[in-house]
Amino acid sequence: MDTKTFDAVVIGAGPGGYVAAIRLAQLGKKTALVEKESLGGVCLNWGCIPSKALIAVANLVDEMRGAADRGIIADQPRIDVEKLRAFKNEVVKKLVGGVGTLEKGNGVEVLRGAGRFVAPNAIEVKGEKGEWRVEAPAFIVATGARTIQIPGFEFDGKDVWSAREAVDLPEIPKHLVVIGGGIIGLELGSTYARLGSKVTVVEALPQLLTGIDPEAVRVVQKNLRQREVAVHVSAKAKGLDRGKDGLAVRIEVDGKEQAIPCDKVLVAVGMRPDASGLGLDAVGVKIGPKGFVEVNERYQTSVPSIYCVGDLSGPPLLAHKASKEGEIAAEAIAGKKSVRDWVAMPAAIFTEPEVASVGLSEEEARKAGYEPVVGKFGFGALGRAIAIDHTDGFVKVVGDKGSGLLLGATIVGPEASDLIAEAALALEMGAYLEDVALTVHAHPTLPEALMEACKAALGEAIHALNR
Amino acid sequence: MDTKTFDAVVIGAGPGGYVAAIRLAQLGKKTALVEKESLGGVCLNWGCIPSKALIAVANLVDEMRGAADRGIIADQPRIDVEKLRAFKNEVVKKLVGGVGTLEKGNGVEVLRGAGRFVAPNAIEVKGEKGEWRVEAPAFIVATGARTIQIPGFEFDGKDVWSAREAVDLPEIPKHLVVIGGGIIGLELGSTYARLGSKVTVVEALPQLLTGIDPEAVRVVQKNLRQREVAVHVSAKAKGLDRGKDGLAVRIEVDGKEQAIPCDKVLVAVGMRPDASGLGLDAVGVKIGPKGFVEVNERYQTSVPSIYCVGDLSGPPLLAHKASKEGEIAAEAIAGKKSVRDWVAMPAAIFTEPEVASVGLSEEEARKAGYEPVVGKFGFGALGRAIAIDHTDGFVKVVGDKGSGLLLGATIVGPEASDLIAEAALALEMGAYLEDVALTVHAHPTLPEALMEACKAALGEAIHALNR
Amino acid sequence: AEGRGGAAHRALAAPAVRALARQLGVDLQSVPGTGPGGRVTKDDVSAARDGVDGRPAAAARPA
Ligand SMILES: Cc1cc2nc3c(=O)[nH]c(=O)nc-3n(C[C@H](O)[C@H](O)[C@H](O)COP(=O)(O)OP(=O)(O)OC[C@H]3O[C@@H](n4cnc5c(N)ncnc54)[C@H](O)[C@@H]3O)c2cc1C
Ligand SMILES: Cc1cc2nc3c(=O)[nH]c(=O)nc-3n(C[C@H](O)[C@H](O)[C@H](O)COP(=O)(O)OP(=O)(O)OC[C@H]3O[C@@H](n4cnc5c(N)ncnc54)[C@H](O)[C@@H]3O)c2cc1C
Repeated sequence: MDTKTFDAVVIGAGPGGYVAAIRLAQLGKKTALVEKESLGGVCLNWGCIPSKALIAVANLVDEMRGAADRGIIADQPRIDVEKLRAFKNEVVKKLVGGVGTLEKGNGVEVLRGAGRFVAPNAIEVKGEKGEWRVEAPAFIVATGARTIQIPGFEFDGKDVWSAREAVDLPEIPKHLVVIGGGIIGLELGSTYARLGSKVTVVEALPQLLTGIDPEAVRVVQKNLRQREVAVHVSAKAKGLDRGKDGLAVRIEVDGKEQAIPCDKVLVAVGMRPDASGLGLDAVGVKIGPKGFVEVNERYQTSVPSIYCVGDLSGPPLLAHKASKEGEIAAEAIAGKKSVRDWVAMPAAIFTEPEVASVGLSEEEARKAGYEPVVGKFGFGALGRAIAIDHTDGFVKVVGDKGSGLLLGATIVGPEASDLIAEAALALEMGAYLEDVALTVHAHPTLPEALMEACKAALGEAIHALNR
Repeated sequence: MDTKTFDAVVIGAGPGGYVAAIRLAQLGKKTALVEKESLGGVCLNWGCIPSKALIAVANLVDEMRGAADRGIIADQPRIDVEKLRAFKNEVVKKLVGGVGTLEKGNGVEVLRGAGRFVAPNAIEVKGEKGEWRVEAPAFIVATGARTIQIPGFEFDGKDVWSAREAVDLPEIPKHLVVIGGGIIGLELGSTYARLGSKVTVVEALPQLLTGIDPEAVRVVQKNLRQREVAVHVSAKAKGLDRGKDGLAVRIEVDGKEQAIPCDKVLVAVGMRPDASGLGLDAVGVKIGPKGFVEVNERYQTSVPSIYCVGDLSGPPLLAHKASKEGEIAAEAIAGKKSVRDWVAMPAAIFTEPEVASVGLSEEEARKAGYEPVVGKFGFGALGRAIAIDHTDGFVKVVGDKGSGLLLGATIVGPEASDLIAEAALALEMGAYLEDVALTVHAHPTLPEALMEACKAALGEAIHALNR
Repeated sequence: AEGRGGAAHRALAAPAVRALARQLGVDLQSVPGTGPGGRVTKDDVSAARDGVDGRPAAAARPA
């Protein structure tokens, strides 16, 4: 087995690892990036990116269906599944290729194969094209998470899909049951609904999108209802019956069982960290009770030469969190004083309408010792939203009554995923409600709603009556 | 003639005036709002809002035409002009009604009629429903601007349209000649082109969208070329021939004349301030050489009881500038210490793709004594842009090399009008390039491009190679 | 949740200022903020560093 030596080695080429490798190389480190499947990880290959390509098409189909109200004459659209899949694959190919180009351009050596620690300063990489012992004074582990299975609904790629199959769009089922009303379940469920499936969502908890402002969730739920997606909350998925007429998902709600006939099941109940097969235990890396690797503020594990970032280092399981951590770990290895010090970690959910949030909710603010003041502004009163015919939703901001400090924002509505960026910057800058309220916002644009919500929190909304 | 007395009176109910009136009432002033036509002014009735309603439909039509590439099977869309106009009217009605409700809810008395100063503390209002003498210790004039006519192309509402007629969508001409390649000309010209007209743009200056970063303009120009809009720059519109087969616009380029046959002409060469019939001269209000009323930093004119805001108080002629000024003048009248102190006045252009800018350009920065450093990031390398299939354009930021201070941004590409808000906030907060670069941006979203452009300016782009 | 560390309100400082403070080994909590609303500026951090060891810090100053 050949031995290769680097200044730093990154294992896993998802948004945590591939970014870390680029940053290490930028900072002058001779870097290797080890990947056993495809560059880009979950995010580029079957997560963030392809799901959003499908969602954008579902959005367009939706707009086309409603186009007649705005004076556009056209047939009801239909889906060419092969072509849509080809488009999605093209998007993935472009971005995965881009990552390869970036690694190469920055001088990162990509090693294809599965990495496994044999010592704190050495891994073995086994790939189809070779096997190497790879030594370095510093490693970053970024091997991500895997989808959770539930008993009775084992993924078979045929009847029972994981997000991975669902994102690949094998077909548009007549009736799809989605187990799990979290982010991935609702993003994909509502996509299939718009592409033409009848969709039923089964959620164990009493609310969809747990953790998100219930008022925002209601806006999404109203939309699901309008497109006749059936939603069962506080519902337990008990088992799957395979009859000769098709499938039936047995669920239990309020102690009563019922069967939902369907032709496909998507299980999207979450992801869990994936440290298996890495040999981390053997070299002494501490793993927490939930399976996440324990790290300090520089993303260093209990073994000083080994860092860990991304889904494997703990929640939230988000691509931009992984990338940010990858940058910090890379900079720490390169001797910079970078640490985890962010104030704002935004989250975006690509349902219809989109939901995004950052910072503290009203309740979190209260718990943190603030006296929260809330300002809200509905898109129904916003010129731009009315002009583009997307008026469902609102911007809600939370501030501290005494100081006027901005503490957080929740946005549900058109382009919420983009609009949250301004709120995140405001939090990082230590902005007051007044700072956003006094900043001129171009007219007519959607971010005016954030400005108005801040004004509302101050009792000075212009385009809404202040009570 | 009845006399009415108020604490403050606003003349003109566009975005400058109607906002000023609301703010005055909020601050406890007994306020009247005088309007001779329709609440909302140019902006709501035939400017910002209805144009954006049409543009959103044109965008959708465009998306529908390209939908087949993404696996959507549908007919080529056609336009039902009556229905589209009805939708646009509905949008306007909703917002104009909203302004009425807001004025009423805040206790503002709306007086219908044309106002004219008879003394520094009194106007006469003549309307269909009555005539009043209206007295107050403070007035805000917000009567806006009117479209400029050019000789030989007098507006007749039939052959020669102003923006007002064009926005009303009387029909979709076979061939529309647009005189003026500025914001309004290109927004409306490209809208008609997407709705089905053959469009020719005639611009007197050597560049379209004068004042905008030429590199951004090239992106818009490429799009116009793709949809076969003919563009003549450095071209003088000499006259209009009315033959029995239709119209022909005579233009002169490089000393050579040519005739462009067409069936409608849209003249969009700009707006000029409109102080006529207000009696401002008579009471001693100073008006500058270009027709704009002279104001101080509180928007007070040379007559202390008379304030002036919006298009009439000077460029840029933008709705949000008018509203901001309305707020400042109202607060000044109410005894607050508000003054014009903004750092960032964003501008958004709703072409395809959109263009938006804020702060200093590279050249302006150099003139202002900075040593500018530029960072650029193309949407072609951004996951979200690729997923939604809108990859034309870029974000360009300008910073100060020595201090790293952010000085300005230009964005051309998807949702540019919304994305500029984060840059505007950054400027108001006195952000450094590093502040935006270090702020976590949700993935996959469009504002990541702003973050990457700031990283690029620092030589630390992740998703582009740093030269 | 992410946040400003609750009622033990942390110093208000933008990301670039925090990075500079780390670079110079200055504890932000001990720096009085002179920016709008009590925000800590780069100058504040540099001044705090000068106070510590008397050496002028190589900090960028806004124009
Ligand atoms: C359907 C779906 C949609 C999503 N949408 C979003 C979204 O819109 N926004 C968002 O922020 N997040 C989204 N996520 C979550 C996001 O994909 C993850 O948070 C992100 O991919 C985590 O990045 P990572 O770098 O930690 O690891 P991953 O992306 O999981 O990458 C890990 C990589 O490590 C490789 N690997 C594993 N073990 C080894 C080994 N031993 N040797 C070598 N290589 C190894 C794997 O092959 C993989 O390529 C979505 C997830 C899913 C499933
Ligand atoms: C087609 C078009 C598109 C545009 N798009 C945008 C855009 O997207 N974004 C943007 O920021 N700007 C846009 N603008 C510019 C924007 O409309 C103006 O900047 C804005 O309306 C100016 O507001 P204002 O309050 O100064 O006056 P106006 O909106 O012009 O309102 C003036 C009001 O005063 C009334 N008035 C006049 N004289 C009297 C009198 N003597 N007594 C009583 N009432 C009187 C008028 O009837 C009118 O209602 C656009 C303009 C046009 C034409």
